[in-house]
Amino acid sequence: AETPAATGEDTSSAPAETSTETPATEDLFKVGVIYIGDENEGYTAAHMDGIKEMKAALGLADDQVIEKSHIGEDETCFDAAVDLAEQGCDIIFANSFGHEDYMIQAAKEFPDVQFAHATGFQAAMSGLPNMHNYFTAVYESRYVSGIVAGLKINEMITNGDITADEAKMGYVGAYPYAEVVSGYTSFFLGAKSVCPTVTMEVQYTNSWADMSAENEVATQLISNGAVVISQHADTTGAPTACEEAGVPVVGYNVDMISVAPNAALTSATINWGPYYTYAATNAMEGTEIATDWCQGYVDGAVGLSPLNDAVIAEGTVDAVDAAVAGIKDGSLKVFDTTTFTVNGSSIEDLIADNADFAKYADYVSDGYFHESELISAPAFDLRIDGISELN
Amino acid sequence: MLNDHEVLAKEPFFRITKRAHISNFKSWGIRLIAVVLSLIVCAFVIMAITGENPFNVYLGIIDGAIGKKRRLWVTIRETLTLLIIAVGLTPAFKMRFWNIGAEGQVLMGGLATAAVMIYLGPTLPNGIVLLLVFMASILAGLLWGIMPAYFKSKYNTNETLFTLMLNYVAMQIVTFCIVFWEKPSGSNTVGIINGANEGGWLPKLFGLDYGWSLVIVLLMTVGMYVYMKFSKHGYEIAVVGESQNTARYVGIDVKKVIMRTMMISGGICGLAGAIIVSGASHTISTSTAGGRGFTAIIVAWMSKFNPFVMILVSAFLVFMQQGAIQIASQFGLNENASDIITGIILFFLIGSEFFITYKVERTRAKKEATAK
Amino acid sequence: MDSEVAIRLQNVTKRFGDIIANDNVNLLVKKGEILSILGENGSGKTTLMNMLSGIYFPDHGDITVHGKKVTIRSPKDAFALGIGMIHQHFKLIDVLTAAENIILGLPGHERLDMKSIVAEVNELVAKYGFDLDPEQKIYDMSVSQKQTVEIVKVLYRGAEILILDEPTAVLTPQETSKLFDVLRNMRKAGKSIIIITHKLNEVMAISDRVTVLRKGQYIGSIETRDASVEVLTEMMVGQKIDLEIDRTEPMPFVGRIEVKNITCRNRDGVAILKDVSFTSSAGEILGIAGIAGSGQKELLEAVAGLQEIESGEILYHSPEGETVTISDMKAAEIRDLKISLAFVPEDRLGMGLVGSMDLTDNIMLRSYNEGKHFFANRKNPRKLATRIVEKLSVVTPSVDTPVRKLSGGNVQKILLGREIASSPNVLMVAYPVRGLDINSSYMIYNLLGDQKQKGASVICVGEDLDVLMALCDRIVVLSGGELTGIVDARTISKEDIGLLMTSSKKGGAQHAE
Amino acid sequence: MTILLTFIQKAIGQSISILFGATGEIITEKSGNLNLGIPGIMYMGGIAGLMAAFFYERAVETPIGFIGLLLSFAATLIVSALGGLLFCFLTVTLHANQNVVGLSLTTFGIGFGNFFGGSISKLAGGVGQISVATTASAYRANIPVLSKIPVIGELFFSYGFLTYLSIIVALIIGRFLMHTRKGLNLRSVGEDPATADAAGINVTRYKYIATTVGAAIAGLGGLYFVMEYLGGTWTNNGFGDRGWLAIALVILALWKPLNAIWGSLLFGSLFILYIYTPGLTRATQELFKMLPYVITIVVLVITSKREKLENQPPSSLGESYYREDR
Ligand SMILES: Nc1ncnc2c1ncn2[C@@H]1O[C@H](COP(=O)(O)OP(=O)(O)OP(=O)(O)O)[C@@H](O)[C@H]1O
Ligand SMILES: Nc1ncnc2c1ncn2[C@@H]1O[C@H](COP(=O)(O)OP(=O)(O)OP(=O)(O)O)[C@@H](O)[C@H]1O
Ligand SMILES: [Mg+2]
Ligand SMILES: [Mg+2]
Repeated sequence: AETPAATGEDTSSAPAETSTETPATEDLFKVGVIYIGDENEGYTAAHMDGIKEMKAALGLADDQVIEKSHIGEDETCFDAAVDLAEQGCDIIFANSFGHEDYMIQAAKEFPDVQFAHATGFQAAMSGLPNMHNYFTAVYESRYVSGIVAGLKINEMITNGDITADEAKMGYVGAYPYAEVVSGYTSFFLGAKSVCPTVTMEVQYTNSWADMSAENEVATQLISNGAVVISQHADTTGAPTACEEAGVPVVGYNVDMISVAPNAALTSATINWGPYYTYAATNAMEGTEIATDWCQGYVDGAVGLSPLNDAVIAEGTVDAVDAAVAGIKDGSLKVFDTTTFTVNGSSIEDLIADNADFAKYADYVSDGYFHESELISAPAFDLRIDGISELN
Repeated sequence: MLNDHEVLAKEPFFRITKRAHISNFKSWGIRLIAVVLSLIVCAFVIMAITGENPFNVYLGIIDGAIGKKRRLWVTIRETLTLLIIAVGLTPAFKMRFWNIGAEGQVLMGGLATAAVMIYLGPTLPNGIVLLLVFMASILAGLLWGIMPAYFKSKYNTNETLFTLMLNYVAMQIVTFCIVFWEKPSGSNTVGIINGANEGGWLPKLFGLDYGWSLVIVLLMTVGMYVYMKFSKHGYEIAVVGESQNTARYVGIDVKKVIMRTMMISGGICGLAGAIIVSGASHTISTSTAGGRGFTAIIVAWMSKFNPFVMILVSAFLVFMQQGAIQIASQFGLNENASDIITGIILFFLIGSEFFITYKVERTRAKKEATAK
Repeated sequence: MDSEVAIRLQNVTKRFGDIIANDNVNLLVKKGEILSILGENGSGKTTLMNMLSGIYFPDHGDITVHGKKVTIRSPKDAFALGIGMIHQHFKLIDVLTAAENIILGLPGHERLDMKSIVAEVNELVAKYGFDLDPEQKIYDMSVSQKQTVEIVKVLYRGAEILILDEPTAVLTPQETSKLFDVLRNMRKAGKSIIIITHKLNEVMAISDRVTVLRKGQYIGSIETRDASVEVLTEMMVGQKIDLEIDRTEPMPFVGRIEVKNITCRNRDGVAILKDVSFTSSAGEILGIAGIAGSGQKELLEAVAGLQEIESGEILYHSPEGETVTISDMKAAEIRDLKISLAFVPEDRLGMGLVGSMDLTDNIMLRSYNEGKHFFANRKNPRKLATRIVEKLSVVTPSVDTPVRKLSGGNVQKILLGREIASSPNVLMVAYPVRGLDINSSYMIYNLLGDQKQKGASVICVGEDLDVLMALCDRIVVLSGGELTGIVDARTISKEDIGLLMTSSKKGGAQHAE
Repeated sequence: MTILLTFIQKAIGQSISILFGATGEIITEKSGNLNLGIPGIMYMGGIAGLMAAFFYERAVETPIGFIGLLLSFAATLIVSALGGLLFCFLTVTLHANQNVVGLSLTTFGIGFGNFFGGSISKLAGGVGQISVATTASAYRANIPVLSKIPVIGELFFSYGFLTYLSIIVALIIGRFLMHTRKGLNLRSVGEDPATADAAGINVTRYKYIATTVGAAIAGLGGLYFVMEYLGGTWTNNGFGDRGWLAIALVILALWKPLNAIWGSLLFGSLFILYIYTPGLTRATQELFKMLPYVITIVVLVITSKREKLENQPPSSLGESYYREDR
């Protein structure tokens, strides 16, 4: 779909330039990474850990990995990608959704360099052999963290702190985006698998990282009656609010025990190391990299941060182990279509009867929703019963 | 009352007097000394926080800013963007209208550009789209400039606060629009607009990616210099800025001048939004202006509102920023550290102006010499 | 002998860049005397006094106070030495009350007890017979009230040595004589007083001795009783000069500006002009007299299109015989009509000129908008500026110097030169010689006379009745915004004008048309 | 009822930082110094307090909250005062342009905060691991008995001491400015330094002290945010644009600390109103977030129609003073 003239010109001139400008280090294998944030921001920090793991696994020297942080989702991403390519990088990663268009631009200009983009969805569509997408099945660990939350609620019910009808959770979401919807639904389903009466309210902050807004939204959800909070937003804002209010919280990306010692249960985490190791190895050896890559517990790409013994309910450890084992051996499907309904109907019925839901037909089979299997980016954006979005 | 003998005892060590004149050679020499001193101080800071050899860090900054052809062009592109905003701010500040709303004006210009690109870019011929882009962006920035100007001229409403608040309003409007423009839904990302047909993109000029930006911004810079220095408007702006009373006395319509000037100032800042969106990023987000509206104030003031000096000052600041990206990546020196370094260099440069305007003399020595 | 000396300055020098403001100046002030310092504009009087009051620090030279060598680094040091100064330009904070201004910077109970402070001030005010409300805000005050605050401020501090830099420039004769009474009282109390003034009659009236400066240098001192106006001018200027205003006969009465029953209000809604009517004639100088704040400023501004008029109208009868109602017009429209109305406002740098702009750009203020060109033409204004500098012998390094840097007399010459350059049919001037030295003043009088002879209708607001009576043909007297009389300047007595200036009713006013 | 209560409590929580900033800037501006570096100084103050508490809690085995509190409080005051001192040195002593210095100081200060925030975060074991729980709980400790009273207690007595301090400081500064000699002198310095100077007031000293004290007060706004609001953690840029809002509030409050109290409350509540307003969509919510700014503009326009001289900025604001200048 791209204008052939423009791309043709670019691709013909670029390699000549690169080869003349970086002759000395040409033969050295190099990895370039583009981060939206830096080590002080949970999401990017997780990616940096993954890169470190890859570097160790491949035995790369310091100057073989070039990282650029604070790269915005605009032309600076293109500048960064091109600069990394010109520095002789063989594979370039970028970690933020908005980087994708610029990565594709750069991929066209440097066909010999591999470009891999996290959370994106256009690699397959772009038709570029050197453009790849990757993500992790973090919904799996969210589901397991949901179990931790559900058991905690059960404990509250048994202790008589709340009635079964008051089992309401609150969820601090960033945007009403498939990645978030998929995440909170799996969290909810996990909780519901142990506490059937549970309901959940979701409020969006409209920002990936806004500490104050996350704090305020969590507080609001709590005063609205939420007895457990979870989040899909990148700061410690919600846990700090929960710590103050004394409400258990499930975090994201970052171990929250130090900021919320009396409230944090655990956090759903992503381990990007497996992918980075996989992609870099293939790039080094010149073998094919999957256009879409998305793995979970099986590859060790997702998990939970340490459980907070001071807060979790009894039996949590065992329940977590059992669930993880089930996910690994395939006996437990997170988006099992028998466990949820949409507007009172099962998703299968809706796909059959309602034209609006026909688009999900490709995803639903064998009794579950095949999340992240067609493309790596999350696709589950159904609003299921029991969860209400406040905004 | 102090007693007399206390008064007798005191004798100042230094005396500060205003210089009558100073040669260019001397004044640039003083600035150079300031830069060198600041680099020495920064060297200690760098060593303290990283243990790196500061020379390597300085080389890294140079390499990052101009080390490669492409890096040089990025530096030029960013300089142009900062420059045009500073140029836009010039008439407002000359008029003593404290327009700290460039950020919002740029953002509104960018937003208008994005809107034209999204709604008309795919259908109309590119020439027409670009024309509309320029008109819309200028109009949007102008609107953001004229609002505080209107209330300033009518009710003497404080423009500092007004323009500052409009920055945030612009930010919210952009967020609001993104809800409708984002792709895919819920992602809060507009992505590259018209990536396929490049509708509304500034094309290359003389084979240069940023050729048009270069031409437009330099034209604006020269134009602003001429406008301020030689036009009747420029003269009126200066008079209004110095004394509204005098302006009224000679029959200048002060309200009209305030409004007109802020239309120009806001319009140019809006155009800067088009230069960013249509000329480089091809997307819109709340960080499209990226703080340049504030940095440009530093540029304008440090240049004493001379558009040609602004080229130098904005190039310097961008040079440091681009260099910072490189040293962050090369030495793992967090980019925030570069803000500290830039801050230190700025403090020295700002401080050095004192020694250009004033002379410091030791009094003691002088006294003894004259004592008989 | 030495114990009688309050202040002695020896070989004091002060430079500003290339300018030597004071060059090895010597000065002596005795206890219990009033010393006048006399000199042309820019001769260094203010600079010298500022070194006593701690504003400037001398480059070299010695200052001795009561026999002790001292270093005065700041006004605080000066206060400690009992030196208080009333500056040429008021040093008052507009948004504060008189009492607050008076206690500024003074030690005392940290908690402000305004009640007792006001009482103290009132006591002082009563003692010297001032008229002052300590709780009035400065911005609500007339210039003479502000002057009073300045004086009370210094008295409140208990200064032993009082410096007054042109205190009478803005005062009416009545106010001046009241001030002089106060100064004599203070002299009686043993205080030393230095007074700077350009008005030689005042020098003669108040001082015991006179010290003269010329071009930054000390020329000499003379006992006042041995001095005369002629002697002093010669010391000051370096040559004999003619101090006569040669007044020509006015042209036959031809109405030019006709003011009909105008009433104006200020921002607070107080009527500042009440039903004022008069007609100015071509070829005459029409004086406007009145105590400060009687509506003179508003009257001129109303004619110039700068003041909202509530009722009444102002007509302009052109030499060609047309009549235009200019009271409906804005300043710009009046300018566009080529009525050729020139106006020299009271506030020279705040209204008539732009201080930071150079001579050329200031000359351009009137004419920049001529022609349809987008660009401003600086060639002609530059030529004109050069011509004005030459013709009026303006002291300036060049036409590229900011006017702020010029001395008061030179600033006024530039302003007047510009306004006259357009050969106006109507020339309005407010306090044209305020703060100017005697030489400059007479030059200005002659310029006004020239305009009159060219057939311009000159309207001149002034405070010095002697000058008004010598310069003008007729005098309009205002009192509290009302017109109390239009008199023939050649026949009226000073006392009669004084009466009209303070009378509140129109009754009995003489009209001379 | 509980929701309304939470809303009010959180609105107060949002307002305190801004109030500290505004009070600090008011006393600064009253000296004629327009310190646009306040946003940066508030970052510096915040991180300094956090670092002091962090290193203290790391250094001792069983940290005592009160000592952590004292140390961090002192660190904040010192570092933010140094920021003010730097501003003064450049603008007062070296006569540099206040706009340029202020904006540069803001760049510097935010960089400073984020840099050291990142650094101690690394020491703490990574992102989100900074925690000074002991010190923070000392900051969060509320009035023992009174806070337990239903509603009234929660509404008035459930805050840490910085909340009360912010109001007390605003009241004291307000009284200081209007009812003391030094306050009078300070105001005159801001109105017309030449006049103040001629009256024997040490203009330089007043400017230095007011600006430095103002910066220290503003720094407490950063400390409040880090300690009481966040409970002793840090996120880069987490403080956001509160410093700019503080500067805005100064103008809105007509340079009167008392007005700043209710003004900051207005800001604070409008700031989070969207979260508590039901039925908003994501798009309309974004429009709602405009409220604090739009209402500020409206209030500004309405109040500016009454052109009282006392309500104008200090006349010499933003200008440097050199005694021998004309
Ligand atoms: N602040 C200043 N900076 C630079 N030069 C100054 C300053 N003040 C005075 N001068 C210079 O000093 C000289 C004397 O000025 P001064 O004000 O003392 O004159 P003056 O005798 O008081 O004049 P006038 O009668 O007009 O008040 C002037 O020529 C001027 O050039
Ligand atoms: N900032 C300055 N720089 C250089 N010269 C100055 C400056 N200010 C004043 N002068 C000089 O001071 C002299 C007059 O001083 P000053 O300003 O006291 O006169 P003035 O007060 O304006 O006159 P007057 O009070 O009689 O109307 C002029 O010759 C002028 O050149
Ligand atoms: Mg003088
Ligand atoms: Mg003078």
